[in-house]
Amino acid sequence: MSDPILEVRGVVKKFGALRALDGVDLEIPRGKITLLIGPNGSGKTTLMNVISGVYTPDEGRVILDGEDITGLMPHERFRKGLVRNFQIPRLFSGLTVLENTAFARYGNPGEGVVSGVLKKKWIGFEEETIRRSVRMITFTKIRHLWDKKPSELSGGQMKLLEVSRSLMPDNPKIILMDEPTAGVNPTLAHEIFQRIKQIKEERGITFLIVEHRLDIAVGYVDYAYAMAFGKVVAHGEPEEVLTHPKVIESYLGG
Amino acid sequence: MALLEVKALNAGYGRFHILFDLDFKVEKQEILIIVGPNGSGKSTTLKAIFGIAKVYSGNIIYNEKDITRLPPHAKARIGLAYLPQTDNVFAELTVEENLRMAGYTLPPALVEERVEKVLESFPFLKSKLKDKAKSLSGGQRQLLAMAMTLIREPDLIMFDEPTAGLAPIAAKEVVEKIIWLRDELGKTIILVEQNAKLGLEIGDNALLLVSGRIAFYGKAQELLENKDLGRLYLGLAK
Amino acid sequence: MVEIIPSGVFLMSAIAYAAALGLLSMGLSLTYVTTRVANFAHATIGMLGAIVMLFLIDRVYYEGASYQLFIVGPLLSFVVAGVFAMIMYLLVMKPLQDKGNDVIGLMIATFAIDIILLNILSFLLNAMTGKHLPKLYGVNIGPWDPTIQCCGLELKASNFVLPIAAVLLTLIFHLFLTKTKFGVAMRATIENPNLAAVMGVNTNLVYTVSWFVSGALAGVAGSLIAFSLKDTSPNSSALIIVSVFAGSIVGGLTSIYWGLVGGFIVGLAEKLLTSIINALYNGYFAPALGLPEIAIINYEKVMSLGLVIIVLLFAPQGLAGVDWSKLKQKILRR
Amino acid sequence: MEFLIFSDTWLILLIAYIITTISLNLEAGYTGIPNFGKAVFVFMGAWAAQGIGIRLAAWIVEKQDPALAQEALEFLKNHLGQDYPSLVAAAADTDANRIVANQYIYPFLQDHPMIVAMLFIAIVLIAVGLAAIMGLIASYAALRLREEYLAILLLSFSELMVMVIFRQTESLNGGPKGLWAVKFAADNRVFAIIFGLVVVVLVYLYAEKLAHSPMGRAMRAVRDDEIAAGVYGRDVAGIRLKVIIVSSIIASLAGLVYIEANLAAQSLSFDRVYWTFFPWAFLILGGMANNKGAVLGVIVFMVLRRMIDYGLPQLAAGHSALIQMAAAYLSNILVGIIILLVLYFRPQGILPEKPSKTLDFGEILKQEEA
Repeated sequence: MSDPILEVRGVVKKFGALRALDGVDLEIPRGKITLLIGPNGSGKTTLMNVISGVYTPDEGRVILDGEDITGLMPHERFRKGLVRNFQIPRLFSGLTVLENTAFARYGNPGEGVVSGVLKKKWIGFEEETIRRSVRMITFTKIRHLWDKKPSELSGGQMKLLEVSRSLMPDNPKIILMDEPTAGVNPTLAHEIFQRIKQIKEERGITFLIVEHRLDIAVGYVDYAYAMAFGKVVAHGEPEEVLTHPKVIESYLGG
Repeated sequence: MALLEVKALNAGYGRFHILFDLDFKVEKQEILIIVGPNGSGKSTTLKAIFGIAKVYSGNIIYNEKDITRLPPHAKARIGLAYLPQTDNVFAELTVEENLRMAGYTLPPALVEERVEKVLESFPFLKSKLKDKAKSLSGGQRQLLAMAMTLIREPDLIMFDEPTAGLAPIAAKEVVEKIIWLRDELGKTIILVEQNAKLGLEIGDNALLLVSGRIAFYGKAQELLENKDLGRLYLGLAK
Repeated sequence: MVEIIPSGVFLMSAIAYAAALGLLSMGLSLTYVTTRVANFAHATIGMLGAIVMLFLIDRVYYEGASYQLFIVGPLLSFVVAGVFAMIMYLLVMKPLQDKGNDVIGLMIATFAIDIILLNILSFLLNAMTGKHLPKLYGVNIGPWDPTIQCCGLELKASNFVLPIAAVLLTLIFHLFLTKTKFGVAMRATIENPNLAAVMGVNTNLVYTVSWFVSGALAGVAGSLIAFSLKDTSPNSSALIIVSVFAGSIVGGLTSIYWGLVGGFIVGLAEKLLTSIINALYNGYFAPALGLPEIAIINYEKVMSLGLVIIVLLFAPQGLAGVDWSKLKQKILRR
Repeated sequence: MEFLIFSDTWLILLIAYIITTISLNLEAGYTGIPNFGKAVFVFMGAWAAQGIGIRLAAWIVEKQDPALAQEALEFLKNHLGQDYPSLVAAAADTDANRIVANQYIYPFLQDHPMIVAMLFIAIVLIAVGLAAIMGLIASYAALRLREEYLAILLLSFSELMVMVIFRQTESLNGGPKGLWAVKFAADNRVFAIIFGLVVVVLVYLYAEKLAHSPMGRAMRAVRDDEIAAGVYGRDVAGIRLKVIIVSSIIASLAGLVYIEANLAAQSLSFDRVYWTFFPWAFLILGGMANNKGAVLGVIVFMVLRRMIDYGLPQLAAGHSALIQMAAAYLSNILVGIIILLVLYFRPQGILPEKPSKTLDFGEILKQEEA
């Protein structure tokens, strides 16, 4: 493939004797939505964690836009343009819905022990951030909950907040989404995918999405990867991958 | 009369509603296999029956008694057993200590007897009695967990993906033991299995869950022969 | 010529101190692995043992050194401190835990209990008059520690009894954990409380017992170490608690046996290592290099902190987290 | 009602505690760093005025007024029989320190207001610098350890620094007795109160502004989930480091206020009970991650304690010596019991945490609707 935005080369991640990732190679096409599927325990979430820097791989490299980011910390990867969200929402329990969303926009000049008290320095940026957050949670239909803490939300609403957050950063190159529509009703799930498609087209942002609700996702994605037992078993056009015998076999068992 | 009957079961964790209106029965001495894509609620079904997940509505009838609201340890006492997928043995304890722990509530003499009996069915454990459970392989651990369950001689055993992460040979051994439980010991079994083909081949009845709802319920053989199984299993069913 | 190798008597006292720390650290690790409480009151609970000794001397054994004291004292301390720790768990720690307090909240609570206990004890000792002793607060009970002739050395009885008590208690505790049904259940609960509960283990009882054992071990250590303290006032716990935590952290905080080892190592380091370094520095380096003399012997607590820092830097899980079989392989290959 | 008459000693302690508790709140309440070694950071401020400050003042006297210095040394020789090589050496010695400070340094400083002003600035800078260095050391551990390990490590660290190094090494801070600190005004208590009040106001305003800034939000985010904060681009280690250093600096000012009020205090007074456990107790009582709560916690606690300390002896007066003695110990016992009760009945404190609103969010919501 020519000019992928994200490459994963020969990544191995072991947990004790278990090889959760057993030599994974991926090339995520630039400006497209790529779907990543696979049965339970096939290593998808582990892969997400390796790409975003939460785990360090035992072997292999992660390359973002031609630059090797394998050794970088999660926050350094973010600053290179890599955004991710979490399968099980990791929300800030002390912050409200609006604050959780606002925090996701990086680069606030008021985030310093000195600059924090100089309101003039950050008020402009902050106001824009809050406005954007309001628009974002309006879109994800959790606006009425803006003043609530995560502990007061339902599972689906937490997921929507997680999605709102991941769409906040300014100019990401790629956004990794781990099951963005789990627990969300079908209508809203479609709307989320429509929005993702719209963002892709308008801003040229690449998406890599893990999703189990294939019936919903399949209509929006451009490319697909399938994993099983810590390895990539198929990749290509979505329909092609979903009907690939190896993929079906991996889901049904040998 | 069915040994276990689940009626209009709605369950989940806290506010996470996962299972919707499940209805099914398990007859004595049968294997019910539960299959379905990730996150479809297979494990939750077992946990709801055993009382670990939260039941919002519906009924669970066991031996003609409504046991919906019974706490887990009370269910264990009337003959139900549940084997979690992971952490189902004490890794830091020896095999012998694990077996004795399994009979913690039984009188000591009975424990001796049952341990003897179980060791005859799982002869490989005899040579490993003094080894810590963490030195066992994944398959051996599943078999140890199974042996521990048998110490209490339950009637209904629920397995949560016992073959997950096992090498094919080890998985085969575990499955053979499950068949043996039904055929030789007359146990009733509910098996959640990720390897659908393997599971459906040994199951009497099958339950296919998609997004917490029943997409198929009937003879396992029938589901195995279903041409659309692949699509169903990938969650593309409408 | 400066003595570098410490004398037999000093060596024995160092081993005794290390054994006491070992018992204390083991108990601290025990309540941590079972109930996730890092107990700041642990050393003060140990001082209950010292106070038991004080009372025994005042009421019963005032007349002179008695070997009986070294059997009755530790046994009584075992019960008194154990019961106190158990009550502390049932009355305070468990309710707080059930209310959902986190690790830090529980730590603060043990801090509070420490203050309460210290002040109650100080008050009682100040308020009460001894039967034979002129006062009870700030007494040095060293004179009641008989001297034993052994291997050509004049050893203090407490220095002799402490290591023996430590070995015995550890052995008994080990047998309890491996040979009795309840002991096995205790280990099972430490590893996986949910699974143990499913098997029918009353985990609350396990936790309560672990607090009793933890306090009891501390009581024995406190009762015997009391003879080497300048005075038996409860405030002496402040000098010990840092070393106890150091021992547990060196051991890894997650393993009872390694807690014992950690405490022992910290104890030896504080006494022996400081004395050796002191002798080396003031005997050789300082005169040779024209440096001023420094009473390094006063810095024994620096040694324990130093050990903690080294361990946390190189093995954050403590000695318990070190993969010894791998290490052995590595060493043997070379 | 005599117990409601609050002494200046009480007021100064209140001020120093408020400063310390606000500083602890920035770390523990907002950022989730369980600093159980607060005492050592407070101590740095005292040490700057004691062990370091008095030497600096003696050195200035020697440079500015050699005759006076000579006179002092001779006086010491005649009265103590000690021959000191310099006034600095004499000022740092436990035996001579009191005489040098009271008879020579204080009168000299009183005659030289400019020098006092410069000395004051220098000592504040030293306190801040020392605290920052300590903070840097502490943060090295804070970035790597789980909370309970960190708490234990910082506690040990603080105990050792205060107890061992500064108690046993006479040369550093005068050993068990402690050295007399530099005195900046004729009435050092009034000076300490004014200086303390200024610091309290500034520190409170700072902490409030910070809490309601994007930084405050980032601190809470780091506290709630450091992995998620890192994934959203925040340098978690950097944020913790900054907060620890700022808090350490603030805490050192509390120590400076306290030592200026008392002038002489042994290093041992900065122990884990009074300068670590008490600030934690205030914070838990008042409410974590709430600056108003932190201040309120100190005030409520200190008033209660005052009433106990004064009320109980009054109640006990006339009774047996035993009851009078019990009253003295009861104060600390009650403090412990209050903590336990708060943890049980109101773990969130009197004033629970509030959202860290940077702007009027409701207003923006309304505007966006339009």
